[in-house]
Amino acid sequence: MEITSIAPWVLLLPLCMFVFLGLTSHKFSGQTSAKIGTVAFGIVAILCYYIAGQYFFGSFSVVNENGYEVFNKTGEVYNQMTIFNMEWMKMTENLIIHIGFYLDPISAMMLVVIATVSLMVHIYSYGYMFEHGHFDEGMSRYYAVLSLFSFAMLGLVLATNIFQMYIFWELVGVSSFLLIGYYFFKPAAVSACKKAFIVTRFADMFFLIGILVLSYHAQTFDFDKLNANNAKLVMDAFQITAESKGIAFLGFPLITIATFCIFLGGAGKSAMFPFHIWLPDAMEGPTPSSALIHAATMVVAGVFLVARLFPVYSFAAPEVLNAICYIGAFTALFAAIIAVAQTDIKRVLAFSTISQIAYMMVALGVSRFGNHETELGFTASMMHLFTHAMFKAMLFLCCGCIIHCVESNEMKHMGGLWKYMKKTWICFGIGCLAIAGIPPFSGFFSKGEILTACFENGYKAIYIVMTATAGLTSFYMFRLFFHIFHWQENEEYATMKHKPHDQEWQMTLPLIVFAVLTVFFFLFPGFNNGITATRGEMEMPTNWFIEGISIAVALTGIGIAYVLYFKKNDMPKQIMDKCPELCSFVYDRMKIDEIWYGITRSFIFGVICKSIAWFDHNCIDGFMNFCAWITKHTSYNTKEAQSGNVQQYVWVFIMGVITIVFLAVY
Amino acid sequence: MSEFILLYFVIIPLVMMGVLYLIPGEKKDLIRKTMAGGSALLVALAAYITIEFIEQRSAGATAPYLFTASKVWYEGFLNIHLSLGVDGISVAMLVLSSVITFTGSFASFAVEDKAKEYFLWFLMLSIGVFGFFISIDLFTMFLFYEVALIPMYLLIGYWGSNAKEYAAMKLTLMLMGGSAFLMVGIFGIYFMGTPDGAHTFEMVTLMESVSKNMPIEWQHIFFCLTFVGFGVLGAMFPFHTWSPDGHASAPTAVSMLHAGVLMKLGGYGCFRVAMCLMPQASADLGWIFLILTGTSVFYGAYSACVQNDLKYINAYSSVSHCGMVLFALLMMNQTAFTGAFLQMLSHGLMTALFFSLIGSIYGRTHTRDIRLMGGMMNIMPVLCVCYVIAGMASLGLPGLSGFVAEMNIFVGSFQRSVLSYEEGNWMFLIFTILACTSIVITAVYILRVVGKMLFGPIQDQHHASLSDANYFEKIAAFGLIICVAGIGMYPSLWTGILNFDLPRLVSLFADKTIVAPF
Amino acid sequence: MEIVELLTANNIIFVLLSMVILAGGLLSVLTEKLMHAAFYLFLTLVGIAGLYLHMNYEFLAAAQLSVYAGGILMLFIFAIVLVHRIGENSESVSCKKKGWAAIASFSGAVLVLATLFIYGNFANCPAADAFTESEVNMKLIGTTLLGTGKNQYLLPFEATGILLLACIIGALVIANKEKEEK
Amino acid sequence: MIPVEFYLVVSTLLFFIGVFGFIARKNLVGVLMSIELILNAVNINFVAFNRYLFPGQLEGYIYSLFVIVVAAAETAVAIAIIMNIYRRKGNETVNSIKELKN
Amino acid sequence: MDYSQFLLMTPEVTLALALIVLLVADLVMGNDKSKQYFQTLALVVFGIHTIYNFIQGEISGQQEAFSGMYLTSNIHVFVKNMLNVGTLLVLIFSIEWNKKENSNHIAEFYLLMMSTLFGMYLMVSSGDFLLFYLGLETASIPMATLVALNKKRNESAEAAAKYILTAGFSSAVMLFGISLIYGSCGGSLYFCDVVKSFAATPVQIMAMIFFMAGVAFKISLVPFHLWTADTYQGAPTSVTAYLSVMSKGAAAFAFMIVMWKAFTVSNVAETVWHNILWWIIVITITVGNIFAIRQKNLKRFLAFSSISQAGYVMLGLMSGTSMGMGSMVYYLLVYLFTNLAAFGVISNIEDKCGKVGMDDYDGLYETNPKMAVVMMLAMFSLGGIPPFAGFFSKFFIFASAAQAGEYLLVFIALANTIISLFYYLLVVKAMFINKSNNPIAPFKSDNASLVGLTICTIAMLVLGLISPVYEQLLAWSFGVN
Repeated sequence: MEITSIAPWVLLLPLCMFVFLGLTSHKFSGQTSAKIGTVAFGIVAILCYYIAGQYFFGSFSVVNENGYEVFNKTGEVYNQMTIFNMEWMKMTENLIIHIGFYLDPISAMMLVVIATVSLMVHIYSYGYMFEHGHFDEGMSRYYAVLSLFSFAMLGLVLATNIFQMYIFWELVGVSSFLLIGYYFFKPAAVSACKKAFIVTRFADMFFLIGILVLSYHAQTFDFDKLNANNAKLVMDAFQITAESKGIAFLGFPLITIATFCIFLGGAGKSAMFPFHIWLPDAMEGPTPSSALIHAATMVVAGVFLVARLFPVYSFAAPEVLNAICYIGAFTALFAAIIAVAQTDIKRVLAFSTISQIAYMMVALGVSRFGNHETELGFTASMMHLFTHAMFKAMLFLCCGCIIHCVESNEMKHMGGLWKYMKKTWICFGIGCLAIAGIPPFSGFFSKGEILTACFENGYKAIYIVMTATAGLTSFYMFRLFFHIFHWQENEEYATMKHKPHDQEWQMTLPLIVFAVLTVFFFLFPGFNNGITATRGEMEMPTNWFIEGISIAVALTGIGIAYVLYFKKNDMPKQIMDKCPELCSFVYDRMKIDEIWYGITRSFIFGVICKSIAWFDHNCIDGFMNFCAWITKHTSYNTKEAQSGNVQQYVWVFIMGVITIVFLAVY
Repeated sequence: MSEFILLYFVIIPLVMMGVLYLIPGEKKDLIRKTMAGGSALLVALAAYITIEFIEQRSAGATAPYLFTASKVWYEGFLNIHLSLGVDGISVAMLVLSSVITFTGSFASFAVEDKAKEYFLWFLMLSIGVFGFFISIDLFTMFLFYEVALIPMYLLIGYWGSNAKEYAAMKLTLMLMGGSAFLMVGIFGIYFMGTPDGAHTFEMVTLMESVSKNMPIEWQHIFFCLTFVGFGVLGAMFPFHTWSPDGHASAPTAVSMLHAGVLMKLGGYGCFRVAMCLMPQASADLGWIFLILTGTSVFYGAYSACVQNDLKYINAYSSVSHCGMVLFALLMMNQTAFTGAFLQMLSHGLMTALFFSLIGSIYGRTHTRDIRLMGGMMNIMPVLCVCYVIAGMASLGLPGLSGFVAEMNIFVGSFQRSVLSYEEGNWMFLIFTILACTSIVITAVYILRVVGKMLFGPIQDQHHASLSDANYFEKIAAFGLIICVAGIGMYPSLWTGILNFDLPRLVSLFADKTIVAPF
Repeated sequence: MEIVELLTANNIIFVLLSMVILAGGLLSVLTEKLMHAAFYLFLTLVGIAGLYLHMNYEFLAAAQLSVYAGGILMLFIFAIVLVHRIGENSESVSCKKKGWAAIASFSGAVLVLATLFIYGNFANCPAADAFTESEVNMKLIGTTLLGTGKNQYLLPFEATGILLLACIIGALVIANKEKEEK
Repeated sequence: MIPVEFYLVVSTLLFFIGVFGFIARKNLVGVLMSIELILNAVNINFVAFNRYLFPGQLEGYIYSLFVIVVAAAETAVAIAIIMNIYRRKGNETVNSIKELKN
Repeated sequence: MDYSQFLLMTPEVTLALALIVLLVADLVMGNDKSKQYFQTLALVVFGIHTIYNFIQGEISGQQEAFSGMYLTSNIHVFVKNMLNVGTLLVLIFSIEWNKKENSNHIAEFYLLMMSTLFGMYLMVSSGDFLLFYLGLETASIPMATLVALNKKRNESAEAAAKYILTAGFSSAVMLFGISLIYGSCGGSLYFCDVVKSFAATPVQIMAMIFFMAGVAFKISLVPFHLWTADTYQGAPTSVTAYLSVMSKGAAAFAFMIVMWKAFTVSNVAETVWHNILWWIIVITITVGNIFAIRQKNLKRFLAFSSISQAGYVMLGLMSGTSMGMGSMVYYLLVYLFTNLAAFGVISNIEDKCGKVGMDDYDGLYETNPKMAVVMMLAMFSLGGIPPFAGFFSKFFIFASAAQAGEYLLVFIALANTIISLFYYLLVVKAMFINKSNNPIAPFKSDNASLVGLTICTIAMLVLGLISPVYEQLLAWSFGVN
C-alpha cells in the first residue's frame, strides 16, 4: 500500500463517518450505528498502525514540495515527512493554510495512541452505552461525535502547520463539548460542557494571538519551516541573537509573548493551572468518552503542541520552557493534593490526569536541545504521554464498569467490589500500580525518566516537588483503589437486582488490552530510538538512585493508603477531623472555581455585560428615543403656536418680517 | 436582452410580483409554489452567473466589472445610467442574496395571515437587494437601497411580533437617517468628484475621477458622510440600535433577509462607495470609524451576553459580526478585505439560519425568552441540532463559515496593526486584540442559549408535545447549513472569486499612509 | 433752515393732513365702538384723498373718495349695522393683546423708519427734485391704462376685470347662503 | 418742498397703525378696516414716490388705482364672509373663528 | 397698440374664453333640469382648454409681451399645462361632491376655480410687479369664496375668514414692499428694470423682504404659514387639494421667476435673499414636519405636510441654474399628482362616509384595499421612497441645491425627511396595520374619481422611471443668466 494514497483516508474516513452517522441517526438503531462506527474506526486504526509501523520500521519515501524525495529515515534519524499538503485557504502570499498529513516520530506515536484508545473506546462504548442506554437514539449521536473527535484529534496531531493545528484544536474542543454534554438533560452536564468549552476557548484566544504574532513575523505557519535548522527562521524573524532577545513589546521580548501565548492555548486544553477547572467537571460526560478525550488524547494536545514546537521553544524562548516547568510542577502538586480529598471516583481520576499531564509538561519544560541529558525530558514526556494514555484510559474504563454496576460515582457507595468484579479489580490494580510508578509497569519507566530529567537538568526544586507528587499520586490512587474494592462491602449489593459483576466482553476486552499494554510495556521497542528531540537515537540513562527514591516514595504512598483504607476504620475520619477547614478547602478544589466564577459571573457578566447592556438600552437607545420623544413632544407642546387665532397668525407674520429685516439689514 | 442578463435579478421578482398579484389571496398553496419556483430560479441564475463569472475571469477577462450593460437613463446634464455589472464581490453577494431569498421563502411558508401581501413586500425587498448589488451606478444603487428600506416597515409592522410598530418605525427612520447622510455624500461625489460638465454617477469613471477632482478636505467630509450613511445600515456603533429591536420584531424571513443581506448592503456600500472612491480620505479618517466599529465588535458581543430574548441575542451578535465586517474593511489590506467579504457571506448565511430556526421555535413555543424554555433538544431535535450548528458557525468553529472569515480578518487586522505599531501607533493593535476577545464572548453567549434553551431538563411541560421541523423549515435550514458548511470546508472557492478583483481594489490603498491618532 | 421758512402753505397743509390721517387711523384702531372706528377711518381716507390732491393727483383723489370713502366705507357701515345692534357695539380689548400688537407695530415702525432714514437716500435720486406741479391729464391716464406698450397697463386692466367678476360671483355665492339653507 | 421721506413717515406710521389694529381689534370688521389702513398707507407710498421721484411715468399712480380697485373687491368678499360667520355664530369677533387650531 | 400680443397668451386667452362660455352657459341654463348638464359641459370645456394648450407647439426661447409685462417660454407654458391638468383632476374628484353637497353652486364653483386659475396664470407669467400682484389677488380672493363654499360646516366659513384676512394682510405687506421697491429701484416695476437698479441697499433689501413675505404667505413658508392648516382643514376637500397643489405650485414658480429675474444681479449665492431663504427653508421644513406629527385630521395633516413640501420646493431656488428650475417644476409636477392622489382618496372617503380623521382610516386596507393602496403610494411618494416619483423629484431638487454647494441645507432637508417619513408612515400604519372595530365600510367610488385616481397612480409610478419628462423640463428651463 502506498502511504500517500492511504493517508487521506485516515482523516476522511472518520469525517465521513461523522457526517454519515449524524445524518442517519434517526434511520438506524443505536446498535447499528455503533457497529458501523466501530468497524469504520477499526479500519482507520489499522491504517494508523500501518502508517506508524511503516514509518518506524519500514522504509518509504515521499516527494516533498521542492521535488526532493524524502525517506522516512536517514540513518538513525527519522525525517519529518509531509505526506500530503493541500492548500485550503490562502490568506496572504506567504500565509497559506494547508490541510496536510505530517509524519514525524511524535505524530506517528500519537497515531498509535489515538488509534488504540479510540478503537478501544469505540468497542467499550458499545457495551457501556447500550446497556446503560437511557437513550438508544442518542447512541448514533454518540458514535457520530466520537468519529468527529477521532477525525479532529488525528487532524491535530498530523497537522503540517500551526493553523491546521488550530483548526483541529477547535474541532476537538467542540467534540469534547458535545461529549461532555451528551446527557444534555442533566443540568450538571450542561454547565460542565459550557465550562469546558468556554475555558478552553478562552485559552484558545491566546493560542490564536500567539499564532498571529508568530506567523506574522515568521511569515509562515508551517512547522517544517518554523522548526527547521534549530528554529533559525524564528530567530531571524524576531531578530534574536546571542546578546539580545530581539523585538520587544512593552519591554518583553516579543518571542516570549508569542510562544507563551501559544503555550497558554495548550495549557487550556491540557488543563494546566489555572485553566484546569474544566476538566473535573468534564467528567459529567459518558465515562468512555472521558477515557478517550479527557484522559488519553485531547488533554495531551497541549503537551503535544509544546513538543511540536519544541525547537522554537528551546532555541528561541527557553524562558518560556522554564515557565512551563514551573507551572507544570505547581499544577502537578496542586492537582495531586486536591485528588486526595475527592470522593467522586471520576474526579479523582480527573485530578490525577491533570497531575500526570503536568508531569509531561514539566518534562518538556526542563528539557533543552543540547546533549542527551538535556534532551531526556522530551523523550520522557512523550513516553509518559504514551504510557499514561494507556493506563489512564484503562482506569477510566474500569471506572465505567464500576459505575455501571453501582450506578453511582461516589466512593461511599462502593467498597468490597473485588469479590464481584475480579477482572476489573485486577485491571484497576495494574493501572494504579502503573501510575504509582511501580516496576515493571509502564508508569515506572516514564515517570522515572521524568524525575531523572528534572534532576539531571538541575531543576532540583522541581525534582523534589515532582517526587512528592509521585508519593501523593500513589497514595490517592490506592486510596481510591482500596476504597472501591476493599474497605467495607456495601450492603446494598445484596439487595440489588443485578449484583455487581464483570461486564460483557465488549467492556472487558479493552481493559485487558490496556492492561497488557501496561504490564508489558517494557517489551516495547525503546522510545529512545526515534521519539527524541533530535528524532535520532539516544541513550536513556537510568539513574538508579532516583529510581530507587521514586519507588520508595511510591511504596510509602501505597503503604499509607493500605493502612488507612484497606479495611474500614476510623483513622481517615480522625485525621480529617483534625483540620476540617483544610479538608473542605481541598475538597472544594481550593476554591479556584469560585475565583473564576467571581471573575466571570460577577465581573464580566455582572459588571461589564450588564453595564454595556444598560448603556445600550438607556444611553444609545435612550438617545434615539429621546430624539423621537423630543420631536414628538415639541410637536404636541407647540399646539399653542397654532392657536386658531388669526391675529396671532398675523402677529407672527409681521414679527417674522421684522425679524428677517432686522437680521438682513443690521 | 442577453447583455442585460443581470437585470433578470430584478425582473424575476418583478414578474413574480405580477403573478402573485394575479393569484387570489386565498390560494395560499399556489402562492407558496410560485415563491418556491421563482426563488429557485433566482438561485439558479446566481449560480449561472457565478460559474460564468469564474469562467470569464479565468479566461482572462480583466475588466473591473463583467456582464456590464449600460443604458442612459437620464440623459444630458444629469447623465444617469442604468449600469449593471458585477465583480467578484458582488457575485458573492448575489449568491448570498439568492440563497437567502430562497430559504427565506421557505421559512415564510408558515405565514398565513395575508400571505399574498407578505410575499409581495418580500419580493420588493429582494428587488432592492438584488438591484443594489448589480448596480454600478451610484444613483441606481441608492435607488435600490431605498427600495429595500420601505417594505421592511410593513413587513415588520404587520407581520412582526412584540413591539412591532415601534421597532418598524425605529428601523425605518434610522435607516432613512442613514440614507440622508448617504445622499449628501452621493451629491458631493457627483458634483465635486467629477469635472464640471462631465458629471456622472458611474462607478467606473468615479473610481478614477473622484480622487483626482475632489479636494482632499471635501473628500474627508464626503467620506464620513457616506461611511456613516452605509454604516447605519451596517449597524455600526452607535447607530446600531435599530437592529436589535428591528430584528426582534421582524417576521422570520424578514429577519433573515434583513440581517442576512440588507445589513451587508452597509458593508458593501462602505467599501464600494466610501472607501474605494475616496481611498485617501479613508486612509486619513479610517481610524475614527475603526474606533466605532471596533467598539461595536465587542460591544455587541457583550450586550448579547445578558439578553434573554433569542432574537435580541442574535441581533446583538449581528451587531458584533457586522462590526467585524466594517472593522476588517478599515484595515485596508487584502487579507482583511477577503475576511470582511467572507464574513459578510458567513454572517449572512448563519444569521439567516439562526433567524429561521428562531422563527420555527417561536412559532411553536410562542416565546423567545430563553429562561422560559429548556430541553428543547428532547422535543425538537432537528431544529435544535441545526441551532447548535448555527451557533457553532457563529462562534467560529472550523469547518463552518464563521471560522474562515474570522481568521482572515484577524490575520489581516494583525498585519495592519503591526505595521501601525511599528510606526508608533497603538490603536490598531488594541482594537485588534479587543476584536479577538470577542470570539470568547461569542462562545459565552451562544453556549448560554444552547445550555439554557436546548439542553437541560424540559422547562415547560406544555412544550413537550410540540412537533419538530416540517418540510419547509427543513429545506430552509438544511439549505443554509449546506452553504455555511460549504464555505467553511472549501473557502478557496470564495476567496478565489474575491481575489479576482480584490488585488485591484487593494492597490488603491497600497500607497496610502494609514493615519492613526495614537 | 429757519422755522419761518418751513411754514409754507404746502408744509402746513401736509402737516395738517398727516395729522388727520394718523390721528384718524390711530383713533379708528383704538376706539372701542365700531361705528366710531368707521368714522375715524373715514377721516383717514379723506385725509389721504387730501394728500393726493395736495400732490395734484385729482383723479386719484376722486377715486379714493368715491371708491373708499363712498364704496368700501359704506360696506363697512352696512356690515356694522347688520351685525351689530347699536349700543352693544363696544368691544373691550384686553391690554395683553394690545401690548402684543403694540410690540409688533412699534418695533416694526421703528425698524422701517430707521432703515428708511439711515439708509434711504431718496433725496439723491436723479429725479428727486423733479416734483412737478402739473396735473395729470385724463387722456394720459386713459392711454396709460389701455395701452400695450411700456408702462402701459392694458393687461392688468383686463385682468382686473376677471378679478372683479370672480369677486362678484364669489361674494354672491357666500352672501346667498342663508337663503339656501332655509 | 416737503421731502419724500415725510410721506414715508406718514405711510409707515399708518401702516403699523393698521398692523396694530389688525392684531388688537376684536371685531372682524374692525380687523378688515385695519387692512384698509394698511392698503392706504401703501397707496401713499406709491403716490408720493411717483410724484416726487418718478413723475415722468404714472407707474405708482396707476398701481395705487389698481390697489384701490382690488381693495374694494377684497373688502366685498371679506365682508360677505364675515357676514356669513356672523350668521352662523351669532357674532363676528375674532374669537368666533378659533375652532380650527392646533 | 399691438393687440396681437394677446396671441402669445394662448393659455390665458383660451381660459378666459372658457370662462366666458361657462358664464354664458350658466346664465342660459336657467332651470334645474339643464343645470345637471352644466357639470359635464364645464368639464368638457375645461378639458378642451387643457388639451388645446397641451398640444400647442413649442415656443422658441423666452418671449415677452406688453413690453416685458408678460413673460412666456416653454417652461411657463408647461407650468400652466401642469396647472390645467391638476385643476382638471381636482374637478374630476369634485364631481361627486358637487352633486351631493354643492348642487346649488356648481356653476359658481367652476367659474371661481377657473378665475383663480387665471390669476395663477398671470402670476406665473408676470414680468411686472403689478401684474404679479393682480394675479396673486385674482388667485386668492375668489379662492376665499371657494373655501367658504361648504355650506354645511361652520369650519368652512371660519377657514375662509382666516384665509381672506391673512391674505389681505399679506398682500398689503407685499404691497408695502412693492411700493418701497418702486421708490428705491428706479421707479419701474418691470422685473427687468428692477434688476438693473437693484443694488441690495438696505432699503431695497427691506422692500424685498416685505415682498417675499407676501409671496411666502401664498406658498405657506414659515413663519407666514399659520393660516394654512386651518384653511386646509376647513375648506371643502377638493378646494384644499386645489389650494395645496395649484395655488402653492403656481406661487412657488412665480416666486422663483421674481426672485431670479428681479432680485438677482449675477449669482444667486451672493444675493441677500439666498441667505434669508436658506433659513426660511430650514425653518419651514422643520416646523412643517414637527407640526404635522401631532395631526389627527388628514386634511390638516396634509396641510402641514404641504408646508414642509413647500420648503423642499424652495430648494429649487437656491441654485439659480436651469437645473434648479427644471427640478422645481418637476417636483411640483410630481407633487401635484401625488398630493392629488391623496386628496382624491380623502375626498372619496369623505364623500362616502364623511370621515377625515386618521383614526377613521384604521383598517382601511381590509375594507377598501384599492383606496388604501393608492393612499399608501401617495404617502410613499410624498416621503420620497423609490421607485415612486417622489423619490426622483426629491433627488433632483436636492441635487440642484447640492449643485450650488448647499450641502448643509440639503443635509438638513434630508434629516427632516426622517420626520416626514415618520408621519407619512403613520397613515400607512393606520391603514395597513391598525385594527379597527368600526372601519370605513366598503364602498364603490364613482367612475370619475376612479379615472382620476388611476391617472394619479400611474403618474406616481412611472413619472420617475421614464426620464423624458425631466429631461424635457431641463431642456426648457433656464437659469438666472
